[in-house]
Amino acid sequence: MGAYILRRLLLVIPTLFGIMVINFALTQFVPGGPIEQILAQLEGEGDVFQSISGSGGDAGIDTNAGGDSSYQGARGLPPDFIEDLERQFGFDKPPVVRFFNMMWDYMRFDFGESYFRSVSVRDLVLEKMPVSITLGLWSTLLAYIVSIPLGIRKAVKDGSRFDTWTSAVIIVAYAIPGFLFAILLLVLFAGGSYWQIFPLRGLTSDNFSELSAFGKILDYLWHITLPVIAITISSFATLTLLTKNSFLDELGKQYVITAKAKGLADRRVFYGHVFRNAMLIVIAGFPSLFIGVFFGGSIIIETIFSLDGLGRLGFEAAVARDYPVIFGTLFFFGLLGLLVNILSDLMYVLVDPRIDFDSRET
Amino acid sequence: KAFSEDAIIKSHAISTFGTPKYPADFAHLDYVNPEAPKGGEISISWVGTFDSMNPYTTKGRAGILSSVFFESLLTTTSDEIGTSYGLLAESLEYPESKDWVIFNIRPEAKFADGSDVTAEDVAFTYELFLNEGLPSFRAVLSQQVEGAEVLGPKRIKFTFKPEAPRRDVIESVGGLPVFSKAWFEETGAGLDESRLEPALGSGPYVLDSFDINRRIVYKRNPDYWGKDLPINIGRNNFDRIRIEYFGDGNAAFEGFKAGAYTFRNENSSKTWATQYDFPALEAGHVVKAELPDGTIATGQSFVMNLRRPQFQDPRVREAIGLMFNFEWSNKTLFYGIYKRINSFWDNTELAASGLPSAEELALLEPLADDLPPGVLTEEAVRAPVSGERRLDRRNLRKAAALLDEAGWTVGDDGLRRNAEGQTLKVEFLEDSPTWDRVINPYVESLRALGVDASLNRIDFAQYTDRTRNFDFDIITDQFPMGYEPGSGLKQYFGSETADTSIFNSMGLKSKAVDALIDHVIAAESQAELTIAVRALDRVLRAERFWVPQWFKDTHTVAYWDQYAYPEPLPPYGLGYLDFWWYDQEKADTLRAAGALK
Amino acid sequence: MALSPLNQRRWRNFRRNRRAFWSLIIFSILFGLSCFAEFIANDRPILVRYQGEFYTPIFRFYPETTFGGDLSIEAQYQYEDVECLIVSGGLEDCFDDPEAVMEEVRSTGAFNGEPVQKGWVLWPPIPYKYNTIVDIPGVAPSPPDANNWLGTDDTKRDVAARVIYGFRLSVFFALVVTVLSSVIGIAAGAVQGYFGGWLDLFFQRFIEIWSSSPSLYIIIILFAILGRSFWLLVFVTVLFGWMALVGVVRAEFLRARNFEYVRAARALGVSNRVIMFRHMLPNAMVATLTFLPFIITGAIGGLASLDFLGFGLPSSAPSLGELTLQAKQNLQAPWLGFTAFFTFSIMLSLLVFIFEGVRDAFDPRKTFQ
Amino acid sequence: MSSVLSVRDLTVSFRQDGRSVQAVKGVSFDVGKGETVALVGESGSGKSVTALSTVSLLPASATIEGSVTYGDRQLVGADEATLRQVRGNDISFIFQEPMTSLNPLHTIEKQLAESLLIHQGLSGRPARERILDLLDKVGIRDAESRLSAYPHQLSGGQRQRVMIAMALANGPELLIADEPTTALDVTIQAQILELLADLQKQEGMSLLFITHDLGIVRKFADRVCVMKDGEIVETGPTGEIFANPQHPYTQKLLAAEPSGAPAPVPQGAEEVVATEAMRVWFPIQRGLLKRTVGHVKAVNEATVSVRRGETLGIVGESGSGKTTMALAIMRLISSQGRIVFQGRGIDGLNTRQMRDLRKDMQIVFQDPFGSLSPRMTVEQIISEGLEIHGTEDERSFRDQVAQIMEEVGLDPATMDRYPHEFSGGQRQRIAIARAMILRPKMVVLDEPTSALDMTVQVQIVELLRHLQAKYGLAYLFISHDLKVVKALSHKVIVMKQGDVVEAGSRDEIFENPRDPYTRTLIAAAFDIVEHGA
Ligand SMILES: Nc1ncnc2c1ncn2[C@@H]1O[C@H](COP(=O)(O)OP(=O)(O)OP(=O)(O)O)[C@@H](O)[C@H]1O
Ligand SMILES: Nc1ncnc2c1ncn2[C@@H]1O[C@H](COP(=O)(O)OP(=O)(O)OP(=O)(O)O)[C@@H](O)[C@H]1O
Ligand SMILES: [Mg+2]
Ligand SMILES: [Mg+2]
Repeated sequence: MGAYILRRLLLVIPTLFGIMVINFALTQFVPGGPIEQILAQLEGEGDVFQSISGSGGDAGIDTNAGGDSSYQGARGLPPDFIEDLERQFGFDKPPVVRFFNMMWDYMRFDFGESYFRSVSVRDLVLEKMPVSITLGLWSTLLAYIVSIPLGIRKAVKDGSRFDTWTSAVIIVAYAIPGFLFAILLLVLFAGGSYWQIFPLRGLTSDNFSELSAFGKILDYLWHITLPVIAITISSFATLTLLTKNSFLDELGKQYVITAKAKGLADRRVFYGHVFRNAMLIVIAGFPSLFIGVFFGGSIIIETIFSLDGLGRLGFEAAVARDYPVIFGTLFFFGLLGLLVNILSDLMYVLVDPRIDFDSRET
Repeated sequence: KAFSEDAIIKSHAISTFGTPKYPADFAHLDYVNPEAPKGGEISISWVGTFDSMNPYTTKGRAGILSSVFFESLLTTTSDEIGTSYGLLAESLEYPESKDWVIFNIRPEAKFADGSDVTAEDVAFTYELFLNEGLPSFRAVLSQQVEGAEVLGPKRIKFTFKPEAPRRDVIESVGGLPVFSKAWFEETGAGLDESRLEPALGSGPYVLDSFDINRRIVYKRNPDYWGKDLPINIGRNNFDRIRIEYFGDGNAAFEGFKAGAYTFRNENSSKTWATQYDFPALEAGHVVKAELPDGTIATGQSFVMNLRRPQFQDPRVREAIGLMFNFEWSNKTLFYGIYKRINSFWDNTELAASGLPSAEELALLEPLADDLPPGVLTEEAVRAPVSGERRLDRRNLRKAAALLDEAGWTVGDDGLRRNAEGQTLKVEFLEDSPTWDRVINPYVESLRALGVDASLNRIDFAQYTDRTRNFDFDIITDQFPMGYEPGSGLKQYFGSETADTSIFNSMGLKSKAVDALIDHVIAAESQAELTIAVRALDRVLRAERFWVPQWFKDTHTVAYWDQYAYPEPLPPYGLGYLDFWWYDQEKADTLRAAGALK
Repeated sequence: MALSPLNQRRWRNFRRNRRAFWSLIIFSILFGLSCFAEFIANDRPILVRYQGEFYTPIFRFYPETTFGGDLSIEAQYQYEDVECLIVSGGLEDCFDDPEAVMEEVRSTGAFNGEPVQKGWVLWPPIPYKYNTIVDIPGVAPSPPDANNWLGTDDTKRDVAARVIYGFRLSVFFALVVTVLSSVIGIAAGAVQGYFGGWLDLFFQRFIEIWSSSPSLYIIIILFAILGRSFWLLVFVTVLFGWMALVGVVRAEFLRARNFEYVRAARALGVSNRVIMFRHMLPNAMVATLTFLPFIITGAIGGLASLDFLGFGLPSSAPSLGELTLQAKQNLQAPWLGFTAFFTFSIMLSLLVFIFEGVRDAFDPRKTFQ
Repeated sequence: MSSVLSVRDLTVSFRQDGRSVQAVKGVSFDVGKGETVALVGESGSGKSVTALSTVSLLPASATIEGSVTYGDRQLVGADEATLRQVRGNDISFIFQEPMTSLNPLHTIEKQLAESLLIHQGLSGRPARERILDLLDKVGIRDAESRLSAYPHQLSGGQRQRVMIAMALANGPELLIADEPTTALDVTIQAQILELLADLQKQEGMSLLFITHDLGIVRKFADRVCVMKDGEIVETGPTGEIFANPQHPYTQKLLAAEPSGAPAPVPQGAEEVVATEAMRVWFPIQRGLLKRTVGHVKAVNEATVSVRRGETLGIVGESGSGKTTMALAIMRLISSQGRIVFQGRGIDGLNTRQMRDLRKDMQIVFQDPFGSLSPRMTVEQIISEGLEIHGTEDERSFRDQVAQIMEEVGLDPATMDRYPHEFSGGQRQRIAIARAMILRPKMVVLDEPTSALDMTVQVQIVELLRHLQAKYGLAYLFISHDLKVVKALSHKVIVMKQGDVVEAGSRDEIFENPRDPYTRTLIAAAFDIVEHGA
C-alpha cells in the first residue's frame, strides 16, 4: 500500500503536466483570445455575465459601463495597438516557449497575474474562496445529512407509501430548475413584494465586524440560508436514491440476519453493519463531491445571490480567455483534485479492507 | 502661419460653431434650480461587480462613477451642443486658426486634499495619458497634439499638430481629466493598472466607502472649491451617491422594490411594462415616470456585409430590409416602447427627410454618377412600415418581386437559388442571447420569403474575432453619430478604411459618400454642416446596407418619491445625479409611512 | 426472440412493480407520440383539398400560386387569405376580405352567385410548429388561451408545440448520449476496477487529464471547424460525459472482484470479459441504475446549458433548456416556468420509476405481495 | 420439564416469482429447559427454515403461520422490540453457513464486542478479556493476534468458531445451532461439543441442534425430531429413535453411511497434478498504509501428487491450510513452488493461458453460497462451464443441467431459482454439479459433503466413485469427515499449521498412523462413533 501511495503521489506530477499541456494546446486553437476580449471591452461589450445575470435589458439598449464613457468612446484603433497588446501578453513568443516559461513559474508557485486585472491569480482565488467554501461545505453537508437517513428509511420501507411520496418530493425538488427556484426564493423571501425575511445578497451584513461572535454566526447563517437551500435542493435526489438502492442490495444478505440475530436495534443494524457495506460509493464519493461543488461551484446561484465565488471566476475566465486565471486555477485545482482522488481511493480501502489496487494476475 | 496679437480670442467658453449660449457673466445654467436644497442621498444599482477605482484602463472592472473625482479644464452642459465652458479653466485663449490654446486655470481651483490645481498637474496628466492611456486614446492624442507647455503656475499652453483637423481639438484637450501630479508621484501609481485607491481629483465628490461586490458610496466634498461657480449652481445636490451592486438583474430589481436603492433607470421594456406593480409603487411610494430624451439615436441596426457576393445586389438588400417587421416586433416584443430609426442622425435636426432641398441637391448633383438610384428624385429612404400581420403581405410581395428580379428564384424546396444553384444564404451572427427573440422571427420571415436565413450565436471572443475579420453576413452594429460629425465619419463610411476599420463593418466603398464626408468635414457653419450631413444621410440610407432598428426617445425611470427635478428637463441629459435634488419633506413622509428605512 | 427463463423472471418482476411498469408504458407512449410531432403540431396542414385535388403540405412544398395566389413563395397557410384561397378554389377576392368570402363559400358553396369548387384544410391539433411565430396580436410571452394551450414564449412561439418537439429532441439526444456514454463509462470503470494494477493506474490518470480538459473550448473549436450539428453535439457530449460512471463502477468492481463467486467463475475458466459483465456487473449495478435516470435528465440539462451559452443547438431549435431560461428571464410569465418544471419532473419521475423497476427486476431477493 | 421453546403448527411458505412454495408444513415440537433437541433430516427438508422462523429471521418473502412461544411470549407476529429482546440475549443463533454470516467489513473483535456491549454493556478491557476467553474456549489458537483479522482472512472452521463464540457470548437461554461443527476437524469438534455440554450443565442452557452427524446426535441429544419434506415424520427420545426407528425415512437415514473403498487406481496411471514444495504465506498488514509486519504461513513446503483415477484425501486441523493449498493448486491465489498439471508446469502461466486448462481442473468451494453468483439462476450457474468450454453432448444445456441436478439429488424443476432460494445442502450440491458437469480430469473438493445428510452423502460418494471409475478422475478431497475420506481416498495427507505432517496410503494412515496428531485425530473421529454405539 505504501508503495502504491508513493506511486500515486509520483504520478501526480506527470498527470498535472499532462493536464496543463492539453489545456495549453487547446487554447492555441480556440478562436478568439484575450486580445479580442480587450477589443470587445473597448467597444463597450464583453460583459460575460450579461447572459446569465439578465442585466442586458432589451436587445441592444446600450447601458453605459463603468468608467468614463467619453474616454473609452475615443475609439479608433492604431495599427500597432494589437501588436502592442500581443507583446504585453507575451504572444510574440512561440507557444512552446510560453508554455515552458509558465511551467517554470508554476514550479515556483508563481501563478502570474490576470490579464484583465492587476491582481495575482493566487489572490484572486483566495478572494473567492470564502463563498465557495461556504456553499460547498454547507450544501454537501446538508445533502448528506438529509439524504442518508432518508435513503435508509426508504430502503427499509421499500414499496410503502412513505417510499412513494418521499420519492415524489425529492424528484420534484430535483426537477425544479435550480436558478428558477433561487429566484423564487429571492422574490418571495428577500424581495420587496412579499416577505422580506432574508437578505438579498452577500455572505455577511455590512456591520458584520461590529457583531458579537454569536451575532456573527447568526448573521452568517441568515445570509447563507437561501443560497444554500437553492443549491442543495436538487442534490437530495441522487444521494437519497443511491443510499436507498445500495441498502436494498445489502439488506437481504446473511450478515444482516446475523446482526439481527444478535438482537441489535434496527438503527444499529443499519448504521453499524449495513451502512459501511452499502456506502462504499456514497462515502468514498464524498471528497470528490465536495471538491466538485466547491470549485465547480454554481455560477448561477452565485450570480443570483450576488456571491462572488470560484464558480463565477472560472466561468468568467474561460469565456474572457483570461489564460493566467484559467491555467492558475486549473493547476491549483488540478493538483487538489488529484490529491483528493488519492484520498478517495484510500477511503475505499478504509471502508472495505478487502479492496486493493493490485493487478489480479496470479 | 503667423498669428497677430489681435487675432487671439480670449473667452470663458468655446463653441464649435457660433457663440456660446451663456455669456461670461451668467448666474447659473437655465435648466437647474438655483435654489435646489443640498443634502440627502441618491442610490442606484449596477449588475455585476467592480474591482478597481481606476476607470482609465481596461484592466479590472472600474466602479461605477469612478471618474466622478476628476474635473477637466472644460465642461459641457445638457442644453447645448458643441459648446464647452471653463470649469477648472477660468478662461482660454486661442488664435482663430486654433493652432494652439492657452488655458488659464482658476486661482481657487483645489484638489480634494486642499492643494492647488496647477498647470504642472495639467501637463502631467497630459503626459500620463500620452504614455499610459488606452492605446486607442493615446493614438488620437498624439495625432492631434504637438505638446503641452507650462507657461505659469496656472497657465498652460497646448500646441496642435498642423495636420490635425481643427474643429474640436481644443475641446478634446480641455476635456481631459486633471490628476494631481503630486499624488501620482507620491504613490507611484500607474494609469494602466487596476487599483482600488482612487487617484486624487478636484471634483465635487470624494469616495466615502466601498465594499467590493456590494456597494460604493461617494460623498459630497463640503470644501469643494467650485461649489459657488455659476456653472455649478444648483448642481451636485446630493450629499451622498450610493451604488449598490447586484449579481443578477432580478435580484437588483427586487432590491429596488425593497428600497435597497432608490433610483432606477429601467433598461428593459419588459420589466418596465410588466413588473412595475409592486406594493411600494401601488402605495405611491415609488414614482414611475417617462421623461423625454432628446439625445441622438444610436443608429443601431442590422448591418449587411457588402463584401459578401449575395449582398452586392441592392435589390437583395432592399428585400431583406423589407422583411424586418419593426411594428410587429415593437408591439409584440417590446411593449411598444421604441421608435423606429430612419436616419443615421435620427432624433436630431441633421436627419434628412422628404425630397432633397436645393442646397442638398447642389452637393449631390455633381456626384450623380456614383449615387444609388433615386437619391436625387425620391424622398429620403424610410424604413418600411408593416401592417398588423408579421408577414406583411405588401412587403412580402414587394420583396419577392425584388428577389425574383434579382435572379433568385424559388425552387422545389421553397428556397431561392441563383443561376449557379446556390441558395441565398444569410447568417445572422450574434453573441448575446437577448437577440434571439428579435432575430428568430426575422429569420422565420426571411425563410418564408425563401431566403436561407439562420441565426448563429457564438461567444463574444469568437464574435469579435469574426467581426474583426469581417467574416459574417449580418451583424447588429451601431452607428453612434455625433451632433457635429467630422473626420470620424471616415472611419465609419469612408472607402479608405473600408477594409480595415471595424467601424465600417458593412465595408461601404462609395465615391459619393467619400465626397460628401469631405463636405461635412469642411463645413464652416452649422447651416453648412446640416446640409452636408443631410445629403450624406440621404445617400447612406439609399445604400440600404442596414436594416435600421429602434431607439427610445424617453427615459424610463422609477424612483422612491423623495426626489425632485427642475422642469422642464434639458434636452440632452437626465441629470439625476447632477441637478436633481433631495426633497426632505417627501423623504420624511416616506420614512414616516415606514416605506423606507 | 424468446427470453431466457431468467429474463422472463426479471420481466415478470418488473411488471409486478406496477409503478415502474406504468411509467414505462407512459414514457413509451409519450416518446412514441412525440416521434410523430409533425402530425401533432405543425404550421402546415396535414391535408388540403383544393379544386378537387389533394395536397400534402407537411411533406411537400407548394408555392402560393398552386392555390391561385400570386406569390412564388410557399403558401403561408396560417393566414386567412391563403385559407380562403383554398376554400374558395382560388378566388381573387380573398385578398380583400377573406373572412367574408370564406363565410359565404362555406355556407352557400358559391360566391357572388357563382358556384366555386369548395376546398378544405385539415390541420394538426396544434397548428404551430416549434419555430412558428404565432401571429395573433398580443405581447410575447402571452398566457395560455384557446389558441396556445400553454401560452407562448418570449419570441411568441407556441409553448405546447415547442414542448412536444423539445421532448422528442431532448429525449432522443439524452438517450443516445446516455447509452453511448454509459456503455463506455461502465466498460472503462469495469476494466479498471477488475484488472487493477498498472492498467488502473494509467487509465485513471488518463481520465484525470481528460476530465480537466476544457470541454467548452473543444466544443468551440469543433464547431468552428466542423459547423454546428446535432451529431457533433452528441459526439462532444459523449466525449466528456462517459466519465460520469467510471468512478462508481470502478469502485464497485474493486470491491466485487474479491468476492468468492468471482473466484469461482475464474476457476471455471470464465473469460475476464464474461466475469466482468455477467457475473460482476449485475451485482455492481446499484450506482449505475440509480444514476441513469439522472444522467439522462442531466444530458438534457447539459444540452440546455450549452444552448444557453450559445454552444448548443441553434436558438430556434426546440429545447427544454431554453424554455427554463426563458422562464427565468420572464418572471412575469409563470406558465413558462411551470411548463418547464412539469415537463422535467414528469420525465424524471417516469425515468426514476422505470429504473427502480429495473433494479427490482435484477434483485434476486425482491418479492412482491 | 417446562418447555423453553414451543412450536405449534408452524407453516412457512416462500413467495418466489409469483408462486408460493411451502417449505415447512405444520411442524410442532418443544424444547425443554436444559434439554437438547436434535433436528435431523433430509437436506432441504426445512430444518433451517424452521429454526430461523422461530425468531423471525426469514427474508421478507417468507410467510410464517402457526405459533412459536418462548416462555410465555408469542414470537410469531411479535413486534421488533420483543424480538430484539429475545434475540441474541435469550435465544442465540449459530448459522449454518459461517462463511457468509459474518460482517465482511468488521474485525472479529468488533463483531464479538458488539454482542457483549448491547446485552451486557461490556466494553473496553473487560470486553476484550471476555472475547479472548471466548476465542480461546472455541479453540482459536493465538487469539490475541486474530482479533484484528477480518472474516475473509480466516479459514472456514475459524469463522465457524467465531460464530459460536458470538452465540455463546451472552450465555443464552436457548441456543439454536444450525450445523455448528461442519467445518471443524474432529478434535476441535469434540472440544466445542464439550463446551456446549458444560454450558448446558452449568447454566441450564437449552439446545436446538440441527445436524447431519448422527454420531453427535446419538451422543448429545435428549430428543430427536426427524424431518422430511417440511414435516416432522418422527420424534422421540434419542435412544428410542436410534434403537427402533419407525418411519421408513428414519430407518433409511440410520442405515446410510458412506462405506466401502474406492476402486483401485489402474496400474501406471499417469500423474495428473503434482506440487513441489508449494508455499503460501499471507502477509499480515497493519495500519492504513498496510505495512507488512509478518506472515501467516498458511502452507509450507507442501509436496503432493495425484494420479489419474486416484483420490488424495486431505485432512487436518481447522485452519491448517487445506483450503489455501487447494486454491493454490488451482492457481486461484498466488503461491511459490512448482505446480505441474498433466505434465505441464502451470505455476508461471497467466490467466489467459490458465483458462484453457480450467475445463480439466475444477473445484468445489468450501463456501458454496459465496461461490454462487447471487444474480444468476442455478441453470445459468451450472451450464456456464458448458457454454465456455463446449461439450460433445448433443443435448441442450437445459437437459444436461437437469440430468446432473438429478444425479446430485436436486429437483430439476428448481433450476430457474436463484441460489439464495435453496437450503445449505442444496447449494453445496449445486456447486458439485457445476464442477462435475464439465467432466474434468481433476477436481478439488473442499468439504463437499459437510452440509449433506447421510442419505445424500452416500449418494454423492457413490456418484464420485462412479465418475472416477468411468472417466478416471483425479480427486483432491478435503474433509473433516474421516469416514467419507476413508470411503473415497487412495492416499491421505494430514496437515497441521501449514505443514504436511504425514502422508501415506489410505491404509497406512487409517490403520497405522505415525504422527501423534494423526493419531489423536483418528482416535477422536472413531472414538465418537464407538462411544455412542
Ligand atoms: N428464500 C427461499 N425462497 C424459496 N425457497 C426457499 C428459501 N429458503 C429455503 N427455501 C427452500 O425451503 C426448503 C427448506 O430449506 P432449509 O434451508 O430449511 O433446508 P434444510 O433442512 O436446512 O436443509 P440443509 O440440510 O440442506 O441445510 C428447501 O427446499 C429450500 O429450497
Ligand atoms: N486472506 C488471508 N489473509 C490472511 N490469512 C489468511 C487468509 N486466508 C487464510 N488465512 C489463514 O491461513 C490459514 C489457513 O487457512 P485455510 O483456509 O487454508 O484453512 P483450512 O485448512 O481450510 O481450515 P478449515 O478446515 O477451517 O477450512 C488460517 O490460519 C487462516 O487464518
Ligand atoms: Mg439448513
Ligand atoms: Mg478450509
